[in-house]
Amino acid sequence: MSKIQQDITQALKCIKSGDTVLVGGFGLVGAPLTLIDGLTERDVNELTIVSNNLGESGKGLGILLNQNKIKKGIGSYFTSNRDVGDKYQKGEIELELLPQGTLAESLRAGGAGLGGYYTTTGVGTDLAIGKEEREIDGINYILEKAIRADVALIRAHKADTLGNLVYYKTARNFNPLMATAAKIVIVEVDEIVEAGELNPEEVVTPFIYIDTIVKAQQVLTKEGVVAV
Amino acid sequence: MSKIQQDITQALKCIKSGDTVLVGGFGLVGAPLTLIDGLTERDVNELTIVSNNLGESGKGLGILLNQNKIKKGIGSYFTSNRDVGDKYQKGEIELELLPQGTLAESLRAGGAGLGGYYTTTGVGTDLAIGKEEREIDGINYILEKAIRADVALIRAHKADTLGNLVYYKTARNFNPLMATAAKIVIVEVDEIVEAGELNPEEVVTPFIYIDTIVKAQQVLTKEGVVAV
Amino acid sequence: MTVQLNKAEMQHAIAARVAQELEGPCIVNLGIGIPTLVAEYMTEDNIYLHTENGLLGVTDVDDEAIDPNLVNAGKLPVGEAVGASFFNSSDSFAMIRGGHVDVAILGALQVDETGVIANWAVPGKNIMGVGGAMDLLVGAKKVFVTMSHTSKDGSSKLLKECTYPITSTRQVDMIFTELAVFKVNAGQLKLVDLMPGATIEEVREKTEAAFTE
Amino acid sequence: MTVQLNKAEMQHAIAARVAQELEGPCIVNLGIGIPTLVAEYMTEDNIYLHTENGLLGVTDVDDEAIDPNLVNAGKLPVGEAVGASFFNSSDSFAMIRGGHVDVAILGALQVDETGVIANWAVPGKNIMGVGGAMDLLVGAKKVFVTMSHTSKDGSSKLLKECTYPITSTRQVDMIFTELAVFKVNAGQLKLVDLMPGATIEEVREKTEAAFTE
Repeated sequence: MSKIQQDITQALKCIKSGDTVLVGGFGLVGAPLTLIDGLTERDVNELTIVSNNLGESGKGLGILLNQNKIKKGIGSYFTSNRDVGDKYQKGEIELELLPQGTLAESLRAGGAGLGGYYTTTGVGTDLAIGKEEREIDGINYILEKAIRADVALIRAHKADTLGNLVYYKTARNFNPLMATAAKIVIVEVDEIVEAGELNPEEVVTPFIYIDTIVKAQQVLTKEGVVAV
Repeated sequence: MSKIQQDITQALKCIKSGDTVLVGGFGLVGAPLTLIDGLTERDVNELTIVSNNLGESGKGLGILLNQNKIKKGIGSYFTSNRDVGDKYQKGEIELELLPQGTLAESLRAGGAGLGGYYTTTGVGTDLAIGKEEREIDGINYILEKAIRADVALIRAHKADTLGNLVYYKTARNFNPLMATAAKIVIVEVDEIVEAGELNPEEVVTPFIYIDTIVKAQQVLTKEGVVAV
Repeated sequence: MTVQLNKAEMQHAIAARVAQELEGPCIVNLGIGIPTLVAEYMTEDNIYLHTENGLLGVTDVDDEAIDPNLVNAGKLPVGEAVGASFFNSSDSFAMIRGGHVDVAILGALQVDETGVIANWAVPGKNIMGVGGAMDLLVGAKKVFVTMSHTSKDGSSKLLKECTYPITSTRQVDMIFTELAVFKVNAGQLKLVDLMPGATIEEVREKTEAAFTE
Repeated sequence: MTVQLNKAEMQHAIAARVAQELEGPCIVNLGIGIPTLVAEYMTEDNIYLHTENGLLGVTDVDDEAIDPNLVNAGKLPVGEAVGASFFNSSDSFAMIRGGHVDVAILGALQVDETGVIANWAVPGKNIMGVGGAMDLLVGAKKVFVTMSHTSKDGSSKLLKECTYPITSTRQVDMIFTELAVFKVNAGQLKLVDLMPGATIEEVREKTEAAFTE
């Protein structure tokens, strides 16, 4: 059965209310814009969204936020969307703020079957409150837990028909990590090539991680997001 | 100052008695054969060697073993060299046996500045004796500590003059991990190319990790190890 | 009277039987020994083989195409499939522990009657190698075990309790020997198939572990 | 009388002064704001810039070459150097936390007299973003801080104690303002340079933190 899906709504059908969803990207760079757009059209709510940012005001995940579909956001930099702060003040959204490296590492740990890890990042700060502190070989660490999710929405540059992925420049960011840490992984790509066209040495995400492939219908350009 | 070093002895000068040394490779595949050979000629002892195997009897790290230069071995599969067992029985070497995935993950954790991590591997077995067990979200894990070293000896396929590396097929194995987890990293390669010749998307080990580059003088072929 | 198979024939018979249980699409990791032979009997073309030393998409290789730097976890020469990929050891074991490998097929020294196996150490001998066995046992979605039914001295390898150090507390899913096939359900062995030439009496006689029929 | 610089000129003066402290070969990570300007004043050609969103070898980019998918941590368009490499976010922060980045140049809201900084949150405002600041502080071999010497209301940003939440317990190595340059030695600030036009009296007056001269 082919992993390639033409219909975005169909591709996103697996997402249910209450799900935890990983969303790739650093701001708009490397964000699965087509899939995010599709998600705003689905009638699901109480979502936990794990993403570095929650979009910008009224854009991308920002639309989902304004639709009140997000119960909780887990990320490192919500500042890029002022609506997040407003909703938080009103008690309309829970937020879990993590250092960017911890967000990335927790996703990797989730994908790698680890329970958690001891990191130096955040020790002695307000973000360590409630987290176990521990000295190992004379250095202080805090315990951070792995992140795992129901669904991941990611973006890559090319997929082969099996689902092997390569990325493009700094649009790589969180995407390869999120590909490993969810039960179902949906990728949006610029181009789909035949199996065998990607060099086995250069594949960044092996096909083992990918369930569904869609062609991107929205692309980030110098002029902003445009439909293709 | 160029990282390229013609003289193997000079490249290995940084290794001192008592050092912990990471040695790449899975058996002979991806092992830094030239550097290992050079190490057997250095007058250092009391070494802790971290490597999946300790060579084969009388070959590679097996020579170092027979020279009584190894105080302790950390690895996952010493069975490939029967001399290791003999020395262990006589109390002439300490051994720390780790599951292969734990060995790899501990090296990654070392390179990534983590103190340790909770893994499911080994829970309830003899290899978990003395290790902290902990339940996280209903799953039992054991705590494994990061591995860091003084020096890493690794093998790659190509280096550019800056030290960016790409690998060759299954000769990749532990090498990219060990590149991150030692204070000084020496790489042996088949080919040195100009900076700019490796595609930035395909670099596996960024040059940030590499201190010294040498050309391989011993290569694994179908006919065994041959000098080039 | 049972036709007596030699050791190699027995191993091939087991491997062929295991292959029948593999249904694509799936990702399979093959251990050293009998498991490696399973590849010869797989018929579906959407079964991909993973080897923990860093390759997804393992295939057979012709003698003239052997590359000393392209090997499986048993250090035997292999080839690469269309759509293969190479990765480092931590990424490879992340796949395994993270639950991304569907089936691991492993050899065993002993299996107990709950499906727990011992396959990495023998008491009294130096404990010298574990490799990827413990990782595969905790991580693979399903674990199939292949082994000869009895030891050289004729004693059962399916025991009430393992006398060798266990590899994981995880119970395997199926056990394949030259005599029988067992499924493990809720910590109990169930005989699901007799191998050609084997009788239920012989299986009963050579199996110390309790099992249902 | 001191020549009054406008804000942009002040920022450039600070950036230029920081650049003097960078000696190659080294790997430098530049934060948002004044730190980004440091790149314009680096003279050595073996200083490589790391950006935590996944690129080693950041360069300037001409307007016509701007690629929307090639940006720095401030989401500004950048170029790639000869010998650059791209990697994912966990590999990028592994470099940082693992001690493989030589210098991080960061902005700060406050610095205390031991060299501890606050640069990610303001009490009473929503705590909404931390980004890579905490990772860089624990991981970089050296941390340089750039900031204006005083707040808009004229109060010192070099304080006895930070009133904002700290970013790390780690003490930074150097502090650069439009008035002065401080080194941090064993938890004590030492004035090592006056910026052009600044007087020691002015620095004393505008610095709440204790420092040696």
